[in-house]
Amino acid sequence: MGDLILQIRKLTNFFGMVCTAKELDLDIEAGVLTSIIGPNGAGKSTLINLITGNLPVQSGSILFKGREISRLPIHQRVRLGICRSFQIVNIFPELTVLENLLIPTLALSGRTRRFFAKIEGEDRARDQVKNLLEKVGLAGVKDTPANVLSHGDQRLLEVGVALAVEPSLLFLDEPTAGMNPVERVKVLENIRQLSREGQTTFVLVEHDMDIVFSLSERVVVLHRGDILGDGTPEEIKNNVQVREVYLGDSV
Amino acid sequence: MLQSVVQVILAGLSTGMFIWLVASGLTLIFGVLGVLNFAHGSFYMLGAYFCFTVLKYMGANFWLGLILGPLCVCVIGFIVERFFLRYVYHIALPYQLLLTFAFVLIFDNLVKIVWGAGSISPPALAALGGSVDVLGRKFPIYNILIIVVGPLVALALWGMIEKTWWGRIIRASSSDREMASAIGVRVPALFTSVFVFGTWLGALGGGLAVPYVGIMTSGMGETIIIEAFIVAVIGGLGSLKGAFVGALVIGVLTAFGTRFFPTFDMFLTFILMAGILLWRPQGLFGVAR
Amino acid sequence: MLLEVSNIDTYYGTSHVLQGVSLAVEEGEVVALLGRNGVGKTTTLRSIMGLTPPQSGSIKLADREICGQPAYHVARLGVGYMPDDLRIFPDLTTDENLEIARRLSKRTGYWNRERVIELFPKLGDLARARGLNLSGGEKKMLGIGRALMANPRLILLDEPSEGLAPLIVANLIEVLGKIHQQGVTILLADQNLKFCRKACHRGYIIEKGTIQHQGRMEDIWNDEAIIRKYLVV
Amino acid sequence: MKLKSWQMALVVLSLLALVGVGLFSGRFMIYLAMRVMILAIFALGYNLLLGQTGLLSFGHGAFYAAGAYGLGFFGLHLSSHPLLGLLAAVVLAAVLALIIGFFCVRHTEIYFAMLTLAFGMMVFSLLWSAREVTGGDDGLVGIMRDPVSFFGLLEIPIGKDRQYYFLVLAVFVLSAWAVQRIRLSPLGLALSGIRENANRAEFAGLSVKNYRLAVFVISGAFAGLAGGLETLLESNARPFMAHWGHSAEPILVSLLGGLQTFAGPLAGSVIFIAMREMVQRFTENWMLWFGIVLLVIIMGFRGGVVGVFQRLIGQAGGGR
Amino acid sequence: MEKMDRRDFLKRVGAGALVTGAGALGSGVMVPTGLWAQAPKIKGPIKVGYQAVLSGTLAGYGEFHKMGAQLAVEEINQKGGIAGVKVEIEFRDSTMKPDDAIKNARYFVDSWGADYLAGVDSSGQALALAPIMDKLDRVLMVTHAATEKLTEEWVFKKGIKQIFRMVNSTYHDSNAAAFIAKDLPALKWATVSPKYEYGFTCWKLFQETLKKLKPGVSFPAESWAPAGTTDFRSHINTIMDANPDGLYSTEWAGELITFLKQAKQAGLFDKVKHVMLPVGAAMDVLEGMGAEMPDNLWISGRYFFLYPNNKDNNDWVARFRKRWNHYPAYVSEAGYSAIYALKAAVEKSGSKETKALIQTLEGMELDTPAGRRLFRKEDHQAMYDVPWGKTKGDPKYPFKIMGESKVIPAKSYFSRPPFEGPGADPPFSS
Repeated sequence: MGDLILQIRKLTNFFGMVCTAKELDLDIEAGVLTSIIGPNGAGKSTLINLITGNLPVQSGSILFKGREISRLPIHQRVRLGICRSFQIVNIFPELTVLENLLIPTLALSGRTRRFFAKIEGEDRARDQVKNLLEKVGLAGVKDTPANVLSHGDQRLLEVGVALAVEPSLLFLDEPTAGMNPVERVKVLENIRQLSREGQTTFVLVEHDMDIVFSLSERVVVLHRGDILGDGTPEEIKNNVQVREVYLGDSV
Repeated sequence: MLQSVVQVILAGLSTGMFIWLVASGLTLIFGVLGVLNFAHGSFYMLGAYFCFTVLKYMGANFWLGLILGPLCVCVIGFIVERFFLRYVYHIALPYQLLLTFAFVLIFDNLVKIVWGAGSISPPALAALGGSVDVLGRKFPIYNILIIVVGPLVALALWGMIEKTWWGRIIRASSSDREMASAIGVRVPALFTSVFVFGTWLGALGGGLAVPYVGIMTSGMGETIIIEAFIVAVIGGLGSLKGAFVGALVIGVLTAFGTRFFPTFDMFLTFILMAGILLWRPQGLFGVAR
Repeated sequence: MLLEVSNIDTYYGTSHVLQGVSLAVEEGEVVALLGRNGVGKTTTLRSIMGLTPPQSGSIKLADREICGQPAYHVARLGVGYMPDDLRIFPDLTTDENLEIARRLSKRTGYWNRERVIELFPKLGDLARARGLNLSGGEKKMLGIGRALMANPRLILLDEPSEGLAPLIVANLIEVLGKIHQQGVTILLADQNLKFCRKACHRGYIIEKGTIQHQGRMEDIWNDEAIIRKYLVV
Repeated sequence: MKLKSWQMALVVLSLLALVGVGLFSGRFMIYLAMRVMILAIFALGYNLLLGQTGLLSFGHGAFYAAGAYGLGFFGLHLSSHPLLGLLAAVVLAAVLALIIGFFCVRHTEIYFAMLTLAFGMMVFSLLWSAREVTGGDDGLVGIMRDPVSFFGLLEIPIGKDRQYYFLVLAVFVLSAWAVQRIRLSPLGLALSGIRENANRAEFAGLSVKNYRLAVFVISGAFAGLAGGLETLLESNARPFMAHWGHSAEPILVSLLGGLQTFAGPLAGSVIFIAMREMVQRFTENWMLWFGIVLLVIIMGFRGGVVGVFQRLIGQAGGGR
Repeated sequence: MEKMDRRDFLKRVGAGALVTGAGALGSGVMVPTGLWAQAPKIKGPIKVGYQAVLSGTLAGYGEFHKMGAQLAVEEINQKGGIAGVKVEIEFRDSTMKPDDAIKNARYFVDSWGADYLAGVDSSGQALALAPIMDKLDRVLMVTHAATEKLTEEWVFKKGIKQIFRMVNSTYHDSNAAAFIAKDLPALKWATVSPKYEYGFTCWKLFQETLKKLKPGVSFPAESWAPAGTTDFRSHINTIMDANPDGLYSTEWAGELITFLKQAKQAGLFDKVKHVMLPVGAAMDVLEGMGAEMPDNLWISGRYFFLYPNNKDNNDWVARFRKRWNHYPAYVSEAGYSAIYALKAAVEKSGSKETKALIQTLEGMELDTPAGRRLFRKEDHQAMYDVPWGKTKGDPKYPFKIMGESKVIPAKSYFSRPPFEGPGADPPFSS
């Protein structure tokens, strides 16, 4: 605990059109389940996009385990151990659940380069996927094409695909949006469990405050590209500024 | 040398303006409907044949033929859009290309059946058949007409898009179909009208082509559509300004290539196309999609 | 009842976004749809507009069924719409953005270019600026103005206060008041409770695709439990 | 993916039919069957790019031509051993695909299509213009089919069409098998992933660009193989092979048969050649009728013939 | 390789002529006679597979092919067929593509059961067909493709005996043109020609021959137009910049019309006084240009309907016009004669077997509308004379015709092959 897995320094140009550019510094500690909250347009998604490589970094630096990654292409960041799930369902729609999970698993071990092997023969990857299926609770639908899953299952799969690359740092962008309560509990249990195992550091972006406060060890509040509050859930709950942000500026 | 260069430039300009006339409709249709209409060359061909037919059988003069001929083609354009193309907007690009390609086959053969297989070579226009002296060499009046008509069409299109009511709706719908419908634009009907208008432009190009090329044949649309495609791509698909500039570039480049690098003139066009696409994938004036 | 939404279910792909949403807006009311991000506010407005047609349920505009009608039809019946991302036509100037909305609707009435500019004097200075060159705030004014140009009976505003500086929000409340005085009914979706309290009569609170609560804005404002549960940290 | 019994039966039946054609059919049938198989090899390889990876190339004629001319040059100047010639065809096509692909794969969709079109037409105009080497529009003519010799120990003659048919059949079966293996390999899965969602594939740790390049080269190699086979069949190579009009053939064939299935390009090739042949027999305006049939297929059978067939089977068998 | 001197050759030709002459004795040309009616009965109909371009911009050529061949078949069948057997003909679209040409030929032979093949428009198609003709083993009577390589390399050198050519080759379009050009007061020659092998070859041969015939000539400019060119403005500029005395162009069909119209507008014919168009006498060009055709251009073709001005030809033109309401194009004549060549060969050999047909056709003389043709034994090229002349108006026709015709005997420019080595190239001084 306490190691800085991610250090963001003087990152600019990362939120929407409304505000002027500011510089942002933020550290993520390894093993600490962190949540990022904030109203619409606060720059949460943009921040994740910058860290994971979806958007090019204009200036500033991002150090991952001490290594500068802000210029690396997405797949190399993924291989270093940074991954994410998306706010809107972002899976391989026409492939089966199993195949959805096989792709990242095989890619991680470089076995997607094998063009003449049978996919049935990829035992190690299949075992890993089997574990993963159990973990996210999709074992029963493994041969179903992803686009006919229920929305909640698709969200589960989304998280599963992100987990499949065995990231050491994982950003989950509203992982429970559109889920029913049962699925929600399942996902949250998973996250809590995995976080405890300590191999993956989770960073959550959520609007459901119940989740945020029950799960997180640290909460960061973003507002217009700035850090408005940073602390334990209790500290944030009692932060007047934060409340203002959510209810609207002093009108 | 000066004489030669001036002549080459003039020749390039007239070639370019010609391609522009065809590429304008193609570009407009792509810009608004997002469809690459391979059959645009067929409308060009049909325009030529209908103009000629009006000319021949109705005893009308060239200008009247040029007005009535393309209107006939518009009816065909309407049928193509309303009953076929409309149903493939939402499906993948290859299917759209294939559908319009099927129309190319059909129209080429229908023309052959209706007008005969041989080339038809209408007599020269009495009024515009002459030439004027440019630096001691004759340059045809009709080509000057084309060099003038090209920018006029561009200007008219620009005016229509920028200044008219219809142009406003087109601009609004091409950038945001959904929002346009949310303020009351009947988008499907608008698309049909734009397609028909694009058809008219292509057919007009065909009508103007006959005195220029001298003949018409049942496959005449196929060469021009490729040139129009290249021009539209270089300029940026959907950008009328781009198509205009692209046509000028290709016209003048081809003329110079033919005159000064005769072995590789064909190669030059495609290397230019590849170069521009590598440098700016969206084309000179295109917007990345 | 000017607008009566009963029990609509709307899907995005497989995502069941609205699960039996019902709400009603009286002629002349200003009604807020409150809720955090991603709870279905935008989808509700889009469903009414006909942009994301519901799979089941009914939407009545002045007792006329409009559920499943194409958007242009709904627009021509007198519903103005401002989406959350505003979607100002980038190739059109400010004037053209306004003009296009007015001419497409066959409705006449109080609202015209002069009146809209009276409401937002800034738009007068920007008459010839293209949509893509406007700032966020300017776009917002234009978005509201464009919705008004059709002389609608009802306007749907998605996140009108989002991203606006406090002073401008205050101004917006004033503007909405003026619009309301001209007899336009307003349904808006927003997260800013303070803004809604001042701008609206009634409010619906939506959460996970269902209406959880409804009441007068003052009552909602005073119900700490509700606020804590649905709106704030 | 296990073959279902009816699929297995279909494969066995097709193979038997193909062997039967070679043994008992008339010469024209044999010839047509060879054209179908060569087109099918072209289309099967191409469909790895279009159907599997979702990239629309309008320049694969260039690789077909590279194979044809590669075999031609190799045969005329180095060795007339047919298998070595085919190897040369494949290698040249793959190298050309690597070079062209390097520039093209960074773009997608229509830009990719247009770039490949431009490069393909460059190859076409080079073949046309470099007359001294390529024979201009006459092409390379008179490439003969020498016997397939195994180190002088064993010689299999392929001079006659019926003999050559079995070489084509063998190459075709090998190619189809190889393509199917690739489709079902981890690489094939990764390619499907890139087609379905390139961004997600990137986040699954795949270098999308490199994988696109790889499949571009693979499909180019199959195009080259088909080009080499055709050159041996018709004993000539011509610039038109690199023309976009020829590049469009595998697209047409894949769409006719169905994009996302293995059998699609096969069925499409049969339909494309057989339908043309049949239409041509009853009318000289075959293009008109061909166009009308295309129209019907696009408007009515959007998943391609195989797709529709599968749906029927699926319904008959009660679901997927 | 068997060597043969000129005298030998002439002797054989003479012998062939005698035999054929005997066959035709006492009968009207082309009219079936009773002489072969007693010949052993040939089984079944005689099937002719004819391919020509029937789609695309050149589809008109295919139609003209068809008119000629169809007319011949109708005439023959009306009079009882060939040696009592009906002739069947099937047409296929060659699309100008070599692979389609091959497919058509294979279809005709292997599927439809053709006894005889004819047609073929482009050189590329002819060359693509050449290597498979011995396997298909049917006579292929080429009626349009002009490449000299077909007869020179494939028939003469490689011995593909199934190929015959009914019409003139590039030698006529180039060498004969040079023979005309040498007498013209022009020293500087330029060309605008098709950017493919046909155009390249003709220009090269024209230059070589003319240089030998008239050592002072120079060739200051050449410009090449790809197939499908609709705009010759830059090409015309190239020529005018070079300021030549003479222009030689092997443009043909629609592109020639376009070129002529645009060149006229640009005043090219005011500056360049001597213009030679080896395929300018094609009917589609003459009719297409109509009154706009400039006067005094040298034109020729594979056949021109006013030559030879004898009863046979004039009757044929009349029959053709009656049947089709068209003047016959050169491909019509070639198509027509190709069928009559088959008739003559079958009737003479009494068989429709390819081997017999080849033997009979080799060295055969045949009276055709274009005049008497001799199929040279060595390269299977039909030798016949085609006139050159200058365009001029004639009130009898709505288009310009060839006036002041000048005939260069075919054998004077057509000698290579079989005569290789020194002296085989024109000028072929005897």
